[in-house]
Amino acid sequence: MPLTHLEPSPEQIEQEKIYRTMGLTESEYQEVVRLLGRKPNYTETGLFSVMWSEHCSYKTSKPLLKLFPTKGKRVLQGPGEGAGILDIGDDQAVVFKIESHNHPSAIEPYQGAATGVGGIIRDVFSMGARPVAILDSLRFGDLNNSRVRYLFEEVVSGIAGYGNCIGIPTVGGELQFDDCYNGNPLVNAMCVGVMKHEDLQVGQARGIGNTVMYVGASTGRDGINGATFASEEISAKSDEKRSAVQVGDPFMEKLLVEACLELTKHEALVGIQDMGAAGLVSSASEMAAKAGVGIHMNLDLIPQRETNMTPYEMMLSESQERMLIVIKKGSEEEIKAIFARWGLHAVAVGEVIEEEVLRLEHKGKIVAEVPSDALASAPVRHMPSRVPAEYTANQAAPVWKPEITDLAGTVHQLLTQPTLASKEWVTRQYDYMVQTNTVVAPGSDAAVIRVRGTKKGLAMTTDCNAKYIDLDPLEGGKIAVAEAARNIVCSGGEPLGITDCLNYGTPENPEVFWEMEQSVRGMAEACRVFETPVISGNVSLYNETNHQAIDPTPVVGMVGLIDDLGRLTTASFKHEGDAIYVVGEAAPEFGGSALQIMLDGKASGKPPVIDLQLEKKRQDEVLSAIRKGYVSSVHDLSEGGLAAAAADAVFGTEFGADLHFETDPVTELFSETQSRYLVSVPEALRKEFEATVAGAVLAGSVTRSENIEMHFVTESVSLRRPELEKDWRGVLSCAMSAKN
Amino acid sequence: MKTAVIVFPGANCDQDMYYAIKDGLGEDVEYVWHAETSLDGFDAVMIPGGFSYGDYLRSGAIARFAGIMPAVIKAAQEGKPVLGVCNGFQILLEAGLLPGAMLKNSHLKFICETVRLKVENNETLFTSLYKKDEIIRIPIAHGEGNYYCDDATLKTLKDNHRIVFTYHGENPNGSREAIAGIMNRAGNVLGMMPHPERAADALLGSDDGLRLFQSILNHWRESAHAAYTS
Amino acid sequence: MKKVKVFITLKESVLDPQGQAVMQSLHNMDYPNVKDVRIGKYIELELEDTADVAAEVDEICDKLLANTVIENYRYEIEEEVHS
Amino acid sequence: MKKVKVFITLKESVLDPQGQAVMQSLHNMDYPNVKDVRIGKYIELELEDTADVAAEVDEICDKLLANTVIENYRYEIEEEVHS
Ligand SMILES: Nc1ncnc2c1ncn2[C@@H]1O[C@H](COP(=O)(O)OP(=O)(O)O)[C@@H](O)[C@H]1O
Ligand SMILES: [Mg+2]
Repeated sequence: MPLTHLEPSPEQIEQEKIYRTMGLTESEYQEVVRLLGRKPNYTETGLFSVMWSEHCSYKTSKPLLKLFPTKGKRVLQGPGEGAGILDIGDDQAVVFKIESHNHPSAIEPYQGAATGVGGIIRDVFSMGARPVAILDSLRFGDLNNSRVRYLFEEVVSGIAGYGNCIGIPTVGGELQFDDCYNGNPLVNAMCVGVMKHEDLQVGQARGIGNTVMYVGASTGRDGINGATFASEEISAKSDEKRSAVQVGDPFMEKLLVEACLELTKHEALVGIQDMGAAGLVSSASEMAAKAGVGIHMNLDLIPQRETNMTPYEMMLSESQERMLIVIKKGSEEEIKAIFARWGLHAVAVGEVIEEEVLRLEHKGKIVAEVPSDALASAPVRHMPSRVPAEYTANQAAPVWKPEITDLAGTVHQLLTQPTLASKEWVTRQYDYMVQTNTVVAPGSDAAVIRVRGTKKGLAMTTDCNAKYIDLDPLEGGKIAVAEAARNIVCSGGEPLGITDCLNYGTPENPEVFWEMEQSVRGMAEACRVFETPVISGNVSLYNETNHQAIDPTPVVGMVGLIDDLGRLTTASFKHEGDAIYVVGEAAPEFGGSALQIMLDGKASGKPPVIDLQLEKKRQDEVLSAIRKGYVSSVHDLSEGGLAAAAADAVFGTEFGADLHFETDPVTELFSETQSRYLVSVPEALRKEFEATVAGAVLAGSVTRSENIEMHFVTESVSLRRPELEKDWRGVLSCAMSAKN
Repeated sequence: MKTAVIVFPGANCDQDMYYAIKDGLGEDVEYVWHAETSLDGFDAVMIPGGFSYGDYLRSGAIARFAGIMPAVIKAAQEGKPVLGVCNGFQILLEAGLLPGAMLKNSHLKFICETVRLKVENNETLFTSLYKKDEIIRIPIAHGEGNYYCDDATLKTLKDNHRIVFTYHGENPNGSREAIAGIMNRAGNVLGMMPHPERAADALLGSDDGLRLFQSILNHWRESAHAAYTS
Repeated sequence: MKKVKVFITLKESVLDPQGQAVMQSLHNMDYPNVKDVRIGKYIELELEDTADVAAEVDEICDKLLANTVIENYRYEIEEEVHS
Repeated sequence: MKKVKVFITLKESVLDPQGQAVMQSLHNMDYPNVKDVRIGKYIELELEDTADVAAEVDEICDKLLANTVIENYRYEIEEEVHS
């Protein structure tokens, strides 16, 4: 017997304010009553509470998301569907989206990360695309803390466990460490897919009388209230909410990918959507609302893994690896046969109805009936914002510049900071080659995937320097997009568009909300300049532990198009004797730099400023030089400045460098001034290169040696590649084998 | 030469193998669904890598009971080349077509990288285009590639030159004697953890794996291939 | 010396994809009798005798062997092992 | 219905890298008492009653659940399960 008789009555829900424990505020509850014209019952209250959570409704961030440019000549699908789609020519398109799984990963890191990957893959293949790559953007606390090491180890295993098994290469991402993430790691996963235009699918329930089918894994009590849970701050209490843990089954999802991609070719398919956060409620109500229709669903027919599940539990369950599809009436058997071949069940559970309601039937009774669009129209919240005192102080702070006596020692120390160290300990655990399309593996600026059957490639990257954003969210927001675009350009790609994952603290805090506002403004402005629309994204708020918010971390995921893989570039030097150029001049900009954080233990002052017009102009010039074949290698200067970039360019090679500067050594080596590149150019093409890239200054040449020699007016620095590289490579594995 | 690439649920290198043969080698190739029961008409059989049945329980354990497996065993008995790569190797071990078993990597983590292999035996139908002791670069990607067999088995493998590839340099997974690939007594069934199909296109970093497929093709051309294709 | 046998099982409500896949394959292999399969871990420990072996094993299980967010454990302290 | 508990362990001659790693961590975590760790599988089966449950379980273990090249198994047929 279901336990529905134990549920409180509509009156009790109102009088005892039970809706509050479910996550609805007073005024939201009143709005529900108004929309329904009556008091909601327990199931209905549950539907609203989960759909009106921040995670599902974006009620707080909506006003900010409006600032993003979402249109462009390549945009086939902007925000609002499972994932965004951009045209890449030849009737092909690229599909991508990023999503956070921060809170689940803080509780159960392996499964939290694994199901995060599973969820974002479903978003992509539900559009009709074959997933071709995964990227992961990760933030953890201090590696000296054993809990942090546990989280790091398990999150990476979880991503590897899911991505490797399902056979989608994990080709790139980010990994940074900072104390602000000690209790609240960030686990953002991005998936990229490729499709033909004609295969485009949307999550809509069109056609009155059409059949609603449930496919994939059966429903258990997993993650009930998971979506509302993700919208709350983590506290000690979270430990009790153990039902929120969902277990991923990548094998099931692999079958689901193949079956759904077969389904995509079938003319009977009308709409398809994955059951992500808030499972059945969100998929059913969104599909109905988008098409301006209703859905009648019989819950007795839902495949169930556990006994005695109530309508509330079934609708809110977050069991993984499930999809909801709408098909033309009469084609049920054909559709079942497609899934049966892959050992999966497809079950007809409802139909599309004219009346615009989501109507749920259970054991012969209607247990819930709510207007389809009501669930998707949470009242928007306009939060107050306030300039943080710290920001004002940082803006007024004098320019920070350290006195450094041991330049070589400082470079060594910098490169062995976990954030700058080699990420090989992580990337070796990921199958980054499966599907045999990975042209540039993790380790360069952007990863590159070939589009099979063409000479085209897709470059992809995730970027966000949260320290800059913490100091100045407007400037930092611009830089996040600019750095992503620069990474794409370094590989020979033309930036096409972005997806974003907005990770912040509690928006009720006006200072946090101000940071959100400013950083989104900055990102939006940069997107306009680079003509890279925002085509999808995700918001993760309440990233706090014990009222300590994370640094604002709006991660940018960008994809670019390489029109000819024959003109691909990477960061590594290629030939002895090539000329080395530094593009762009360094100014003493150290606020939020890796050097400042290493020496001071914290960021302060102003971050580097960025001139977006100059940035764009340089990107165009560098890209043009790459496309004309004038360069051997290109690397952008980012965290750690020229020192880190030069090291990157010789690591893994048999080369060194001989460089001469007339500038100040500390500024030249460690400043994080924007819009700069390190480029190597064949001697014979120097003229052509110089004519193409303004602001390129000849600095020296690639040598066949174990040293990077840097000569300044006042002194010389000699860096030994073998020793530096060995230590740089060993940082993470060394930290992870630490005792206890 | 017509090659079969077996498709198990959860296999994920089936397409990679398919393209290595179709585009890299330029030969005829077809997918064969795990529930099929015959491999008649095929000249060679490829069991690709991946996570058949999610690698649940033990890698390869469930796949060996698939409907196609009796046909794979028959093909092996008939002397057709049978190549199992990564998960395919694990399936061949579970099915008893090759001796030994796989343990978790000694460092317990999945490992993906391009490694150097030493061609221990180039007098096989799979390796005739390599030089003896040649060092080649081929990617690996596995969590359970730590090959184990008992001393007696190891001795037979050695005595009969059935160790085809070993890891050169660091042993990436702790396998016995750094074994990366072994063959059966008759020499027509090869199991290897490294992925030659991932090294069949220079654009992706190495094409050292292509010669393995070309060796199979040469063998087929040289032998009385009419016997296979009856 | 004590020998301790630890049994680690997934909590009841937690999905066991492995067990499901094994059951499916047993059905395909013509063992329709099998109605449920759950896969867990079985760990054998050998411990030097101490005042409170049970307390130590509890700690070890909580901290390392079991993931108590999704798993339960129980154990049996067995016969003396003579070495 | 019968409940069967199956224990699968690595043969003694086979090195258990996972067990070794766990022991190492336990030592690092300051449990020097732990002298050996071996990690195996614990599988719970539910079977419809048949004439010879033991014979069926033996078959299932031999064929699928254990790889007898490296593993041993034993099992206990437990109480009746009422459903
Ligand atoms: N978590 C991760 N997963 C996969 N690849 C990663 C991860 N972290 C870093 N990488 C890869 O390591 C390389 C260096 O990363 P990073 O230093 O962040 O590059 P950049 O500063 O150019 O953006 C990149 O190729 C990146 O994709
Ligand atoms: Mg870069």
